[in-house]
Amino acid sequence: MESAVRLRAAVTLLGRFPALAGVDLDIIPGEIVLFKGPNGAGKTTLLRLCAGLCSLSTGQGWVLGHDLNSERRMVRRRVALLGHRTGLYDDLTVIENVSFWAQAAGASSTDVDEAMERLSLTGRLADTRVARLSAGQRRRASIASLVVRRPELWLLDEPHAGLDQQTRDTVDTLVRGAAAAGATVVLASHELERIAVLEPRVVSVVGGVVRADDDPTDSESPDPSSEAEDDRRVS
Amino acid sequence: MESAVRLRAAVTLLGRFPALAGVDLDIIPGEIVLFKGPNGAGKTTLLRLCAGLCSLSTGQGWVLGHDLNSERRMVRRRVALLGHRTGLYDDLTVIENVSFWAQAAGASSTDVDEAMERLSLTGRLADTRVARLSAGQRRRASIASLVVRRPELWLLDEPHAGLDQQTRDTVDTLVRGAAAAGATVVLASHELERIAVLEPRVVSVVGGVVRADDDPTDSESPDPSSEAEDDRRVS
Amino acid sequence: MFRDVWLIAGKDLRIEMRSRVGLNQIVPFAVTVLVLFAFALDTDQEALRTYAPGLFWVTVLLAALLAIGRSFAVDLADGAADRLLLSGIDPIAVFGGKAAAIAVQLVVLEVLLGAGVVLLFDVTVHRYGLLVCAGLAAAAGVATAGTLYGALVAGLGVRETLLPVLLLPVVAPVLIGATRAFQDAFGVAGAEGWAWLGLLAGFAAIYGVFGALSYGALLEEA
Amino acid sequence: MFRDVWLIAGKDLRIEMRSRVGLNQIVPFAVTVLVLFAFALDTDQEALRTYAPGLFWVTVLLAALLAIGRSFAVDLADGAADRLLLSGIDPIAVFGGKAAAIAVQLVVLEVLLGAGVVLLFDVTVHRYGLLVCAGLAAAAGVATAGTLYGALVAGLGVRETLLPVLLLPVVAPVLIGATRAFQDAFGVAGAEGWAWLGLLAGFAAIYGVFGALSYGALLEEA
Amino acid sequence: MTTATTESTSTTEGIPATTSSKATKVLGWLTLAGFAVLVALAFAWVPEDTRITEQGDVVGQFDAVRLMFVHVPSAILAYTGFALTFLASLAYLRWRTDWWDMMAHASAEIGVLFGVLTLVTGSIWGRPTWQTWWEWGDVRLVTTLVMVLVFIGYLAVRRIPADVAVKARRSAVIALVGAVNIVIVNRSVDWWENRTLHQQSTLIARKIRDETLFTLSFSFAVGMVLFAWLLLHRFRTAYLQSQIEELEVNEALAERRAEAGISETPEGRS
Ligand code: HEM
Ligand SMILES: Nc1ncnc2c1ncn2[C@@H]1O[C@H](COP(=O)(O)OP(=O)(O)OP(=O)(O)O)[C@@H](O)[C@H]1O
Ligand SMILES: Nc1ncnc2c1ncn2[C@@H]1O[C@H](COP(=O)(O)OP(=O)(O)OP(=O)(O)O)[C@@H](O)[C@H]1O
Ligand SMILES: [Mg+2]
Ligand SMILES: [Mg+2]
Repeated sequence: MESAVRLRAAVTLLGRFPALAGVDLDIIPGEIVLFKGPNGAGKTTLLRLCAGLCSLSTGQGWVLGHDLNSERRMVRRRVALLGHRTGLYDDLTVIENVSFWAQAAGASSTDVDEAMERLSLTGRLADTRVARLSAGQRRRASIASLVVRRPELWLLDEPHAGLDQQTRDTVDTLVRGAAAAGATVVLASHELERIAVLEPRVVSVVGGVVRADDDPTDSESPDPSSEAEDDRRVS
Repeated sequence: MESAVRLRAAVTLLGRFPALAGVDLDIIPGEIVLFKGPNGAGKTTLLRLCAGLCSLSTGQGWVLGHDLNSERRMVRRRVALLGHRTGLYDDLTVIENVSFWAQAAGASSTDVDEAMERLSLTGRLADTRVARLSAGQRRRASIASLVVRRPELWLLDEPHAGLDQQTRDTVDTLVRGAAAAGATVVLASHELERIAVLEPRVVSVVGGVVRADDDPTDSESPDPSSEAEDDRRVS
Repeated sequence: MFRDVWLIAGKDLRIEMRSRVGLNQIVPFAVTVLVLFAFALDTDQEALRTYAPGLFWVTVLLAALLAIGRSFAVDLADGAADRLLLSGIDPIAVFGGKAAAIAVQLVVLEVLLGAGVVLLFDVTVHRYGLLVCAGLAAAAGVATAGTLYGALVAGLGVRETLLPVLLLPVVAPVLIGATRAFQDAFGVAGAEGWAWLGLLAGFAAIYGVFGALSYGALLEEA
Repeated sequence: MFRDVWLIAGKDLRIEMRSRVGLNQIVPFAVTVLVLFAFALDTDQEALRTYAPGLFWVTVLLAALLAIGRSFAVDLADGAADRLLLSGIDPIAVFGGKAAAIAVQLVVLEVLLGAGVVLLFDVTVHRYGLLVCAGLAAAAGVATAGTLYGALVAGLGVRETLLPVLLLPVVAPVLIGATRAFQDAFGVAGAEGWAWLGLLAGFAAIYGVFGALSYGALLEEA
Repeated sequence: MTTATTESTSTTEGIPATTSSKATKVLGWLTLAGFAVLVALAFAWVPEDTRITEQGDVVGQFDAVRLMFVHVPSAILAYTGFALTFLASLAYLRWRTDWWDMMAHASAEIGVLFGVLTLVTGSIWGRPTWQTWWEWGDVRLVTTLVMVLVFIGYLAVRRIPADVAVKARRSAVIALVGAVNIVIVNRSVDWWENRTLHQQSTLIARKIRDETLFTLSFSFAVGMVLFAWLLLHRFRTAYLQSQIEELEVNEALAERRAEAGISETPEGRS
């Protein structure tokens, strides 16, 4: 069966720094995968690469069958990325934001209602401008505007960050549901205990390369993370 | 003994929304206190109020003995707030940022070195512009530039968010050390399991009011959080 | 495709209406600049009347810079630009939508500022048709070129200051053409207004086509 | 206290040097605006020479808007403004530091732009002393008033567009005074240059004192 | 223009320490010799520009006319630089190779250099002949200035620290738009005949003396050699720089991979 993500010696330079230093990775459709690793290991860059937002400096890659060197535009249409930033417009209300991204993705207004419902963005919150939300509410609105996309590959960068207990559970349900429906879910997170309940396949990212691993709650490489990082120099 | 924080019927309006709807709270010096509660409950606002960055609309409050209605400038000098935003200058390097905030707080250059060391911001990272950091590295730089202040009251809003396992432990050590040295530490967080190891006194914040509570891992108020919030109406 | 143009334009215009930047701030800015000119040039009414078309258009251009800057700033503020890339909307539609929203704002500005010029500088309009056509064509030209250049500098971290540097020399022909056309329309100089209008329309058409075609290549980020 | 002024000014100037916004962008912007004026006014060399002082100062003001906007934008970008409040630095020192950094940038701009005007508009300088004093005093005035108004609009979410609206009317006296002083220095009009210089110095002094005194109250945010 | 080379080439082994080669040395000497001959021709051979009017007054540009041999070739070389930038940018957008990107950058820099030289020599020339350094009503002058400004903007974009590919793509689009100016500048004197003090195309109309024409043609030739010399050096500078960068990236990557191999041992325990 075709891989959902397939990377071969993938190198990504941010500026002149090798954020990814030769990644080999295969993710099969329907999997739940966790990227774990120290700060600056390259998890975010790896997710953005899979979303077609970073380019390959050298190496090869395919996402959902599209070549990352030549068909990034196709890749972008079929994935959903929850990044560190929320992708919302401050001056629009929550419902306006979610509707905008839903329409952009061709989703219907019932999808919008459903997504808002699931992330408890009902009542007063729906008509509040995003600029007036708390950090966690904002994050919730961001997730809602992604959920409407129904993508084949979910790329979630620290999906639980800032969310309250109830919404954490909602996110877990969403992830399980997506995987059950055949979509692939890739997460990056530091909240290992929390993620463990999703029983993901764990991939360790350290210093720009990946290494398969099994126990999700296992702490990171014993040598201080900063050492691993220092090996890559700005060239 | 004088309270580190003492609020009486404190109300804070953000725009016309009562983010705090009558808070009564006492925190004694040397305590470690955790604010927990659903998104939008008012935790961040409460921390900012204690830092002298929000004003009291009605009610009274004292922080470190200074009146929040008339002596906020005094309060601000004596507290340190780690907010959702990092307070760093993108175009300066990590060391330049930390040094700037250290000098602004009157700290010495050995303090700077020590803080950088503690948060493993050594080597290449120290001379990297903040704009080029990963999310967690950036957060670490932000913490380093706070640590140099040696304040009497620490206000930490989701201090573990985005940090890797090693830095999480560092933060815990910092918090314990500060408390042991007589400073007061107030945290807001959703990572209850993680915070539990600090054995804080738990204060539940729901719908803009606080309620004392004991078990830090206990999940939030049984009634859905959104209901509790709905009590606050835009005035 | 048209649906998407409309979606983007609607979003941008709604944000502008919501934040009221246009009406509450860009227009007063434009009026202030006009008044400053009047001060700085320190001339009699007659001279001001002669210079009115030029000053009007320099002012419109400066205000346009603000509008264009804002249009891209809202996308970049919290990562919405990345999401637009991921949304699958055709880049041509994004270009069209943003340019349309900017053009609408410029036309509103021109109407208000035009009224201001007529009142303050005491000019009389001789050819309404020319005035209206030149105003629309110039707005379209500035909006299309502005959208192209706005995207060019977006996300480079220095947007606010780089945009003017790049855009102003490029829209110089619009400034000249529109000034001449207005001089004719106001009857202050016998320039061949309709010929200049041709220049304006050509400019808008060229930048419209070129922008639409190259926008995809531009957005294919990183 | 002086240490803190220096700390803040040093930080702002270092950021500007780092991002190279000033030299690479604000200066070309200023030159471009001059060129546009020359286009728009469409006059002979003689008229331009007469208007050179006014155009110079309108251009400096527009470039100053950019510099002031940036100075506050870097503080607001990621919450550094809050930290400044919490740092315990005297607001007077913050005001002084930011104003000093902006003034330095303006002086550099004036020198470069002045050279441009002398070359492009073919003016000759008659009174160097007056020119230099007026340039410095005007820079100080714009920087102090600009810092005050920059702080006023900072964090209101629409900084880019609100600042011009508020600041331009306020600095109109500087524009007039500096223009007159330069007219005298260039010998294009027999204005009483030194009297106008007094106005400029007075303006700078008043805004300096007023700004320093009210800055604390301004910053004592919500 | 070459400062970057001197600092970086000396430090990295395996990369030539200079951007010169036999060909460029020949070009360099040719330029120098050509320039010497040009100076001789311009001052010794070409007569002063003097004409006697019907009233018997002596008019003309006198010695100032000799500025032509710098001014006109500069303008042509500026055109050449920008045209080359245009072509290289098109090629970059088509094939996306660094080679074309470097070529675009190199020629744009040289174009700006000569563009500024055109402006400066023109101004100096204008002083004695038109009694002014600059004339705003003159379309040729103003369009030239706009053209140079557009490409200064282009260079400003190139200097922003940003992703290489993003920058290359964006500056290529700017160059495509900017190159239109060449046509505008060149045609300006015809389109706006009555709005210019500046010469129309005198060369084509053959309104000048033979000595002058020959010297002018010779100055073009010298200019072209100089242009080629500059371009080769500038391009090689860029190329060497990219090579150094590549070496450094490879080094960083190699170290990184080696380290990843080592760090597997302790991790293997768990
Ligand atoms: C700053 C002022 C000036 C600028 C920017 C300028 C610019 C140019 C440019 C761009 C060209 C190339 C035109 C083309 O072939 O497309 C040119 C050619 C030329 N310029 Fe100037 N020029 C200036 C002043 C002068 C002055 C003062 C003179 C002499 C009185 C002069 C005489 C010429 C001549 C003779 C040519 C060759 C024209 C031809 O045969 O096409 N220029 N100039
Ligand atoms: N600028 C604002 N204007 C109006 N209301 C606001 C503003 N900022 C926040 N609020 C509202 O105030 C309430 C409290 O916000 P606060 O940021 O304190 O919540 P929080 O407990 O920190 O939440 P989270 O866990 O999501 O960080 C929220 O309901 C929010 O909608
Ligand atoms: N714009 C940039 N320019 C240069 N280097 C960068 C840039 N952005 C990130 N980096 C570097 O690339 C490396 C990988 O960053 P990335 O954001 O992918 O890390 P991460 O694993 O997501 O870390 P975190 O857990 O902190 O989010 C980091 O070492 C960082 O310093
Ligand atoms: Mg990350
Ligand atoms: Mg919060």
